[in-house]
Amino acid sequence: MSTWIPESASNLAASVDNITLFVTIVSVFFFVLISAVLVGFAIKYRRKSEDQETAYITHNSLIETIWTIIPAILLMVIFAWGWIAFKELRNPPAEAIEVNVVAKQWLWEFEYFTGKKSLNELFVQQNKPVRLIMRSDDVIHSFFVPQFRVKQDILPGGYQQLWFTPTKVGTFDLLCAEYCGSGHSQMLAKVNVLSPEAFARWEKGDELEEGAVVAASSISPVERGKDLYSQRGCLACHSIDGKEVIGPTFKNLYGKTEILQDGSSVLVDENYLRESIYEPEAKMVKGYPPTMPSFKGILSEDEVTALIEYIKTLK
Amino acid sequence: MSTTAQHAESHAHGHGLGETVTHNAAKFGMWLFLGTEILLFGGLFAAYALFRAKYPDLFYESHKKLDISLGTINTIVLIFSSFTMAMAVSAAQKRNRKWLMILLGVTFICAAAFGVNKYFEYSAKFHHDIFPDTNIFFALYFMMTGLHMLHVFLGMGIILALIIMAKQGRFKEGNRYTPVEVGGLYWHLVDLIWIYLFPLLYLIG
Amino acid sequence: MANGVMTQTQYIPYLAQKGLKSWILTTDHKRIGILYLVTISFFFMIGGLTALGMRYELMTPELDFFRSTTEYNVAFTLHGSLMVFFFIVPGIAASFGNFLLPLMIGARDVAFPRINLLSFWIYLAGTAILLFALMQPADTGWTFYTPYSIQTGAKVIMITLGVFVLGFSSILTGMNFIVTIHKLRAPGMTWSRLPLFIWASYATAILQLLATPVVGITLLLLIAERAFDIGFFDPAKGGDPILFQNFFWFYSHPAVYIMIIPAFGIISEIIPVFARKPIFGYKAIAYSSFAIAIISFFVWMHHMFVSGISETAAAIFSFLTMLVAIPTAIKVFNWIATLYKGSIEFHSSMLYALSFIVLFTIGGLTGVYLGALAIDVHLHDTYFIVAHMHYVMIGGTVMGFFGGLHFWYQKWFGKVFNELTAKAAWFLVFVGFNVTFFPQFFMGFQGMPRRYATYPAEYISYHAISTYGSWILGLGILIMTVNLLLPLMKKSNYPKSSNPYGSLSLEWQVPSPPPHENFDKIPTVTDWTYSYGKNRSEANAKK
Amino acid sequence: MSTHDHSEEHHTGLRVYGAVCLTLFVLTAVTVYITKFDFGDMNIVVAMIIASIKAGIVALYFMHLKFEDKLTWIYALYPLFLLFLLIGFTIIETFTRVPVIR
Ligand code: HEA
Ligand code: HEA
Ligand code: HEC
Ligand code: CUA
Ligand SMILES: [Cu+2]
Repeated sequence: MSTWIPESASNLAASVDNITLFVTIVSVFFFVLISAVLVGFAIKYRRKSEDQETAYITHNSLIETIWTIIPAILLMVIFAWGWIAFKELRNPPAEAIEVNVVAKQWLWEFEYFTGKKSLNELFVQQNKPVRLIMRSDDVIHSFFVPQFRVKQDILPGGYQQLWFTPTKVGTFDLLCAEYCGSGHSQMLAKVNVLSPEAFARWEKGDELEEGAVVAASSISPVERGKDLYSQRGCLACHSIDGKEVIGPTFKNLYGKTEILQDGSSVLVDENYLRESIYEPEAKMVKGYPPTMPSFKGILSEDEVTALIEYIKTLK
Repeated sequence: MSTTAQHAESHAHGHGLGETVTHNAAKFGMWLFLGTEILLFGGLFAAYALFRAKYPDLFYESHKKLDISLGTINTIVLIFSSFTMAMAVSAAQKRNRKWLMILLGVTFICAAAFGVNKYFEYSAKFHHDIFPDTNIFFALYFMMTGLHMLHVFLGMGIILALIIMAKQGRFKEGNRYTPVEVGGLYWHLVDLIWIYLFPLLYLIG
Repeated sequence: MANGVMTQTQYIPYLAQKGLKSWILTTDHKRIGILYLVTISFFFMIGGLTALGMRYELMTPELDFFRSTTEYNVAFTLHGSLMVFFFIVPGIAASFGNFLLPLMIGARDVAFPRINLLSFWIYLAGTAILLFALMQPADTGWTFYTPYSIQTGAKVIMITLGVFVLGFSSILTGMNFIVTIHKLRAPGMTWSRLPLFIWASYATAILQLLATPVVGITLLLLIAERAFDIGFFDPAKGGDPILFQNFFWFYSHPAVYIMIIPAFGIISEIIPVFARKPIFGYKAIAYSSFAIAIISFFVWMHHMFVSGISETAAAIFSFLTMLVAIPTAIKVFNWIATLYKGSIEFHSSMLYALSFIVLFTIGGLTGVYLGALAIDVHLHDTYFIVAHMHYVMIGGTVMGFFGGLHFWYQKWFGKVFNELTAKAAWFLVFVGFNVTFFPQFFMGFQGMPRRYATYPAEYISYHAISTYGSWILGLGILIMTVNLLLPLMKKSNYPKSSNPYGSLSLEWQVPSPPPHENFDKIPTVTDWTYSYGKNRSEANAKK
Repeated sequence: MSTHDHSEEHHTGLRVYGAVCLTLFVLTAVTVYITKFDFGDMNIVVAMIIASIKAGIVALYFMHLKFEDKLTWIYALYPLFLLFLLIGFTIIETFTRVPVIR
């Protein structure tokens, strides 16, 4: 039933879906009842003549009591059920594996207990409960994976937690669900649910080097740069078609002369691009805020090269 | 069906309301408005409650920087002004124009004294580099007393208008002292809110 | 209730006086009602056009209509703030409320006509500030959530100030109405005879009076936060962003009932007239408005279930949210029961009223999804919310508003519109509305977050349908608007009768448009407002 | 309807108002004085009780609430109820939050 609810890929989805189904049944029942009676009355009692007889009925305590009590009972059931399922969502099991999450305008950083880090991509193991410990560096963001039926706002100045057990191998969208500024709709990331074997390999750092799922060697640097551009969240701040987003556009960037904050100018070449990615604050472009995070330790030299190759193609 | 005319009052000025109705309506309207004032300050009281519960030590340490004697004097001044205002309403009821003006005048002076006092308090704070962004306590202090001060100013305007109206002889016969009573209600509220602000800000034991 | 048309010795309609001054300095509640009607309709149009722009943008996943995501964000901020603060909150309460309240209770004006004019001016001042703020529009969303609203480079202070000023207008109107209803009812207009629109206005007035000051102080604190850095809502300074949300929703939840209860009132007036039946369960409808007005103060945290509030608080507020659905359910059932054994005429206003019942039920039932904790976790801040709120606000309030416009049209203006065109417009509005917003429920279930200028491509078909729907809806509204404006410009289209639908309530017992002083003599009410068909049934009983 | 004999008008005079004023002065002195003693958590409670007594006196006598009808009472008390609600629920919410253990 894909138009109706997204596929369920966590242990929590079933209980949320059950109560959703119940509420849907109740709602459809009442909606159909109300519409049918309304349309029925409208047809049956439509005015056929000006002096049509009407009944003088002002109230009926019995029926009024009935239609107060029945919805009241149903609503209490919905409340209780919703709460029970909510308790489950709120209380992680003790054995859950912890992952630190940092949300900032407009990207996601993940840090695993092994010390590994990844950006805009979360790696979790199938059927192993994870507990995310989340903080925000700036404004409120919200961690949302529709297929897991989980969502939690992340407030600055403290930690929020969220847990789930992924049940299906695959890649799922992670969306920022709390409005956080101009990059809000691009604050997307992926959740990669790996089978235990693949996860072990990823942990060891074999094959899946530095978090990349795509095997690096098989594609050209430009294509790889293009992937990185969207995976690493550059697209949140840099357009490739000349539009101003948060940072300067990449279109026609390579080879042009950039005016810096201190008034000096610099030619955009490979070295400048590399420096801009690793140390954005070193040379600030005039007229932009210092919002770009440093990608040192996140992007490997290879990846930066790929990005630069990609940027060079954008004319 | 039957449509009889409304009784004697309908001829009167305005849109045909008797003065009693107007008087009661105005008073009732003012009470409703006072309710909104309570909730306007309510946000600040709620913030106060929350932050005080969160940071008791900060509140205790910061409040020491407030001048209790100035606060006490202001409390006394404001209570006294409430008293003279109540007396003024009573004078208006008795159509005693002279006393009405005197009492309103005293109320006004008290209000002004309160303002002057507050001015010294604020400037002393600024002098010691205490501003609304110093910490949450002082943010609350400035927001609460500042909003209250705004109400004092508004109240002073109302009292001044009442004095002028009294001078013009507007509160002579009938129920026409309504403005005095309604203005008085407003002024008492200003006092009432201060009664809470004083211990909350100055007297944190 | 006075059945016969009242004799008006010197009938001078309230519209007779001409000239700008006679409008902007008027203390006549009917004219003030018109002033509100015109301004809120204007803002509805502007807000609607912004929405059309947003929908156009969302037709494809990429950015194509707006130049940047920020522009889109500004657009929905503007759309939300205009629609909520400038159109729907003052909306029916201020326009129809002002016009009808004294007429319906048999008074010459509201209790404080000059304060009434003052509220309108304050409203205008608020709109002026807003228009000024448009030069540097904010991009915070209509909810102004901190700390984003503190940190954004956009100028938030101006728009906040505009909304703050508007609040006073709301407060004064609420105060005025409560006093009027208490003190100025005509002799014999007892509480149990009062038209339900008046009951609804009273319940709304309570909310306006007592909820608005809290948003007032909240916005003031936000301004102070930006201007003086006071740090109440800023975690970096020991503040609490959730406190802002608490304050904001303490007002804004009751505000959604400020929006809907007057529409309930209109529906309760239209249905009995066109069904020629007494309203079913009068007392239940009247009291349930009050129940809603009271309970709605206790449910605000249901907007914050995933914002990091405690589980205890979430449970309490989910429970209370369920409670508020009960009085609403009562009303829906009562309206339908009123149709039973009636004689139903499908006047355009009745069509709006009937579609109100259907659409509001959808909106309300989806509200129950959101009130249930576990479901809200999945649906919060998705298009499901967008669909829910438009179903209650357009399917509910706007349908009620349009119904009221068609029902009291000749009372306001002394003209009649083309009924056939009105029905055609209704059809387009009804269809267009559903096509626009029904797909959004599915989109929300699928996980499409709200406030997204661009979106993952998988949602494209829902978005495209929704955009086409908005065009149908816009066309319907356009036709309706033209249909209602045309008669005003002509020197014809006068109504044949001053009480064409055979209504029993007081405002229809005076000529249309009403005379300047409303009533020659203040009437004495002797019967219930809704005793439709009573005489006949009494006669039948005797037989 | 004559304008003078209706029940709303109460000629409360100098004696009552004077007594009220003095009581308020005394209570002010008391609140300031008792800050010298430490009742622990009860400090704020005691201070608020005294403030409420003072506020009550102001409302009842200066503002004539004592002589007002039920309706005015309702609208004087309902905002207070809402205020408690706002404060109460906000506090409950904040202090039932479970800290995230890292
Ligand atoms: C006119 C405005 C209006 C009205 C009347 C309502 C009515 C209701 N709303 Fe809605 N709501 C909004 C406007 C409105 N809402 C807006 C604007 C938002 C979004 C704000 C934002 O974030 O921007 C919102 C958001 C919103 C949320 C927050 C969602 C989120 O952000 O996560 C919730 C959660 O509980 C909610 C619940 C409800 C409920 C339970 C009702 C109830 O009152 C509905 C009661 C009615 C019925 C239930 C139907 C009739 C009853 C029957 C037919 C009986 C049978 C029924 C049963 C047995 C179930 N609403
Ligand atoms: C009263 C309240 C109200 C009303 C009436 C509307 C009306 C409409 N709304 Fe809006 N809406 C809100 C209140 C309202 N909205 C709020 C509070 C938000 C949340 C904002 C936020 O997140 O901060 C929101 C958000 C919102 C969104 C989500 C934005 C996002 O989250 O990214 C969308 C998207 O589809 C939308 C669409 C529409 C549409 C198509 C209409 C249509 O019904 C509009 C119909 C009107 C017209 C079409 C104009 C009149 C017609 C003419 C002038 C004729 C000319 C037209 C033609 C020839 C076609 N609205
Ligand atoms: C949070 C927003 C943001 C993100 C994400 C971001 N940038 Fe930037 N970037 C900026 C801003 C703002 C500037 C301009 C100020 C400066 O020079 O630091 C900038 C400048 C640059 C420049 C210099 C441009 C010029 O005109 O000289 C390059 C190159 C660059 N970024 C590359 C990247 C790459 C590659 C990524 C992704 C791996 C990325 N950025 C991600 C915000 C961002
Ligand atoms: Cu981060 Cu939206
Ligand atoms: Cu709500």
